[in-house]
Amino acid sequence: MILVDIFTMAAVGAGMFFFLAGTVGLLRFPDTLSRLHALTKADNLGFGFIVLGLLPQSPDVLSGLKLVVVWLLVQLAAATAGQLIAQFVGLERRRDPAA
Amino acid sequence: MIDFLYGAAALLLLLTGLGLARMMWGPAPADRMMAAQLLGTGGGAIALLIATASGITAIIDIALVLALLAAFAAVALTLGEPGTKQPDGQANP
Amino acid sequence: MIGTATVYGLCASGLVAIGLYGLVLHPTPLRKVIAFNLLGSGTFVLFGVAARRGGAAGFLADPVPQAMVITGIVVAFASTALAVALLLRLQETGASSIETTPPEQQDNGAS
Amino acid sequence: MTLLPDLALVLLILTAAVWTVAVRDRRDAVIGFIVVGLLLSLAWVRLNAVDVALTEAAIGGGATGLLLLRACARLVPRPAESVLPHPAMRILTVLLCSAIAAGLAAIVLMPVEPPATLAPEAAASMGELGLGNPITVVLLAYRALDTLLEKVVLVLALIGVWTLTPDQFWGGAPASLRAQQSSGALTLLAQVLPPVGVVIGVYLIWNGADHPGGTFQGGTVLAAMWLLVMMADLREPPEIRLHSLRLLVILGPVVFLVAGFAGFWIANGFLSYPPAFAKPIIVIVEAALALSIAVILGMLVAGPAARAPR
Amino acid sequence: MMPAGYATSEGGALLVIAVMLPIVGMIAIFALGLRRAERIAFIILPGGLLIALAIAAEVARTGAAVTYVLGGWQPPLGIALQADGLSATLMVLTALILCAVGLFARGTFSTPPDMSEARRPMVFWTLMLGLWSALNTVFLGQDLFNLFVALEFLTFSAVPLVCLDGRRETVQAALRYLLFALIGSVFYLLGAALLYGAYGTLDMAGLRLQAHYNPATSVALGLMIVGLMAKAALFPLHLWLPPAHAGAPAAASAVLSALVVKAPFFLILRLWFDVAPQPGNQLAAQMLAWLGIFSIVFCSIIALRQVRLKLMIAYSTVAQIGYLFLVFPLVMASDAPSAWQSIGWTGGVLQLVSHALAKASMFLAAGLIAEALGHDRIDNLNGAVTAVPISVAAFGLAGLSLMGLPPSGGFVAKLMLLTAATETANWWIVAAILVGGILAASYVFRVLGRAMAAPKIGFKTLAHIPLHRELAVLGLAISAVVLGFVPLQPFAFLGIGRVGLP
Repeated sequence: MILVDIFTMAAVGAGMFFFLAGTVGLLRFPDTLSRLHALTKADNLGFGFIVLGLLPQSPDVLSGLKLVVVWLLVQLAAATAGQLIAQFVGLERRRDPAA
Repeated sequence: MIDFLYGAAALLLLLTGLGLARMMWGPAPADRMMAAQLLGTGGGAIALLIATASGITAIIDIALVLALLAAFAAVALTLGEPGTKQPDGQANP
Repeated sequence: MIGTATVYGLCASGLVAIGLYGLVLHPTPLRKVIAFNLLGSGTFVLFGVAARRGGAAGFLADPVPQAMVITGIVVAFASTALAVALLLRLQETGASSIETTPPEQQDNGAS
Repeated sequence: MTLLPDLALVLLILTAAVWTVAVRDRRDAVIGFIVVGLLLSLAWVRLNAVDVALTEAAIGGGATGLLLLRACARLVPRPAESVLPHPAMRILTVLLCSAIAAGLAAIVLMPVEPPATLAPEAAASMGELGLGNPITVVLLAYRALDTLLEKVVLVLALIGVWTLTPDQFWGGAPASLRAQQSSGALTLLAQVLPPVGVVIGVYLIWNGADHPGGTFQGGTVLAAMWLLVMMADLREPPEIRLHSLRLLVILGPVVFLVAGFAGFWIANGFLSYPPAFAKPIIVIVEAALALSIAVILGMLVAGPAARAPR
Repeated sequence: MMPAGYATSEGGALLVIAVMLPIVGMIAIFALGLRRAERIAFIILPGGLLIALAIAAEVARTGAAVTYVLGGWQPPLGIALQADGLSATLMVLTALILCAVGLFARGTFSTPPDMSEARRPMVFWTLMLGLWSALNTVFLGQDLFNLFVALEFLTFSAVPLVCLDGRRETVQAALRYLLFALIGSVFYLLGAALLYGAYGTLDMAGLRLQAHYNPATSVALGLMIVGLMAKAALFPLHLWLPPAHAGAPAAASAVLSALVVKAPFFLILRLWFDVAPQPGNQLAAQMLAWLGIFSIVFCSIIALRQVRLKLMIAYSTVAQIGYLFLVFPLVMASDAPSAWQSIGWTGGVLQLVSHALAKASMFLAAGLIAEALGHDRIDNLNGAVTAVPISVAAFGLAGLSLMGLPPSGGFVAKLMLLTAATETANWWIVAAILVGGILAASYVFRVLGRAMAAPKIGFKTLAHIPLHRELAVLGLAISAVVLGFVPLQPFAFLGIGRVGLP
């Protein structure tokens, strides 16, 4: 039981670390695309670790299953959103090269 | 354990909250949208942490919906923009 | 003793003030619609505060105001959709509208 | 101590709200509004209102954001925004808003003891219906009239939006929701996500009888999936004259009305359910309502017809 | 929690039908409308009128309010509908005006033969029926949140009617109307949230038993009344009304001006007399009356200066709404045994009813004049009397009510208000009623003078107006006149089912 809790703490802690990294990247990186890159990566890993940490704590199979689905959906969303935002940045640049 | 999870949720809220600074600074709409994106995933994670901590499994459903719609705003951002070809084929001034 | 509900009650008051400010002062309709939604959210949170305080009989929060909020959110969305359709149409009708009757000469300013 | 996270969340919400109102660009304001919506759904979790949090997550993050961003994209000229009104007017408004906020805050700070609530009454009658989610019971039994009228309001909103169709286009299809350039990522998303989304939507509707969730949350998720497919250009918005579309729009209200009137014969009056069949009737009504909500929300976002019928 | 004690009474099901019948018609038109919109509407219209009359008869027969408890769930958890004398009167009024307007609109919103469905008929008839159901719900609702939904229902039916013809000004007017209505709704809802937080009920009867003066109650009622004032277009929140009511097609303008703005006023009445702790706040009553006085004087003057007939009538609506708000101090100061037996109350209700009839008739008459002449510029109305004599006559008869000249309902109403104001020494109100009458006479006679003048050379009528349309207009005007023959005293019927009466 204690072992499980330690695992959860470690994984959630790792997740928090990646979220921290993502936020720092979002705030500190100099241009939009690198910020985007940092954010997507860190976000994904952070979310993944948190889900991983919470899985052993889930009270029933359905909840665990939902956790996994949430994680998959976040993966998909992050990948798509990352691409769309990157595309959008390119589009804005083309329209207004000064920006 | 429960305190740890609540604490993690609070910390995560703070982190994503810091991301709001990017929403305000911008400068590009994409930057602002990223902050919203971070909040979508961060919010989902917070919901999961609270769900586990409180034992109210229904809160997972909120994370489910947030994750499902996480890409929505980003998709909507790329909807027909002024200055480009509009869906109906008429160029806007 | 300030409880969780009270904190969100103050949040509701703030949202109402911010939304009302935007609704009154923004000149463009879209911004008014956004501000209206903030104002509405503040109102709903106020119901939420009543719900949270009224948690009893095995419910963590009083279900009646929660149901009212859900109804309110639906109505607010419908209002937003109608307002957005109107403001887009207003743009389309610009100067080139085909008028079936003589133009009204009275036009009391822009909305 | 335990209030700190709540205070932080409230601070974030108010900051984002102030920024939303203050920012110059209208699209930035919409992004700010979406952020407020996401934060609010967390606030609803803290208020122990999971059903509302689900609604806010689906509407704030999904439908309203999409509606407003689409409006931004279609509003062609970007006039100089935030033309500030006369300073006197601004001061007056600030005073008015502060007064109202102060009044509300003062009332919030003086809660009544014991708290006013209908929870015991709601709990007392729940057993008769066999449903586990009190909010669904309030929405579909105790206050079914409100819910029925609200669905009629949705139909009216759709008629209102359609009213804005230019006469020559009446019966045609709304403008396409297509993104400005096709993208593999979007197409992939629109192919992968909807099946999952439909399952989640149906789950929310079905689950709503006993657990948080329900018609509106599920319907909104379904609508979001439909809109995603339209945005990825895999489907066009349907023509508004279509019989099937019209029937789907009214399906929910009609089933609700039929169930309501049936109460005259099978129970004790309008919108009352016989205890033995209450749950199946409510689930059927919810399913029909959710389908109609999905179609109405989708069409509300799509807007009035912009093409002549084919 | 004090039990409010509603019990479904005999004939209570009529209330449900009064609310649901128009919805059924609306849905039917929406789904299978195509070519049948008008036919469906003409089944629902007489049906609804019969139901309203049956409810009124039931109220009169039993001498008590007719009640229906929905689903058997007792308020405040559930929702009850209740028709007392006042609601029954207003329901009959609504049904009469809608039937007249339906008759007026018959043929004008029909689908052209070469189309399977046209926009205007579909939208017009569905919204009209929606409006009817919404009004009935407002008149019958006993729960403040149910009434919020009813108000939104009303807004969503009314706003699209304003921009039915799609011109830029009308879209703009509709948008502004919507924004005002939404602000009003949010204020109302804020008040409801506070009341729920304070008392745990939104049922009016329950609130009446519990409500006492405290900050929450005062702020809540203040917010709700301000919100409703915006919807009722009381000065200075009236700016949305004139362009909206003038821009709508005549048939819609008639309903908007005659009925839709009365719904929020009705709710203010109910909040004031049925929810607020008694006796009401003297200062608030005076403030409402003062806003009413400003409405009467300012908007009558603006009406006088209008160039277009419909805008003039719309400003006149704002002025006439002002009279309604005079009721509050008059009733409070009266020494009648209960509010419902005071002459101020009766005068206010009569003003509401007679203005509804007169204004509906006026807008419809203006619509016919505009159709016949092709415009509605007041200075060019010469010859209207030869083109549409019945409409001009109806306009004149309806004008009597606005001016407060005998014989007309408006005359009796204003005389009652005047009497009440004199009795209670509210001299500013006396002055406002007199000045308002003179101003109304000026703007009505200005139009009549033009319309009666000899046509210019080369004058020709643009459209032939079928007789049934003119008769519908005249019928409304005559009803407004007939109201002038009621006795000058409080009616027992209006007091049926009100609190504080046996």
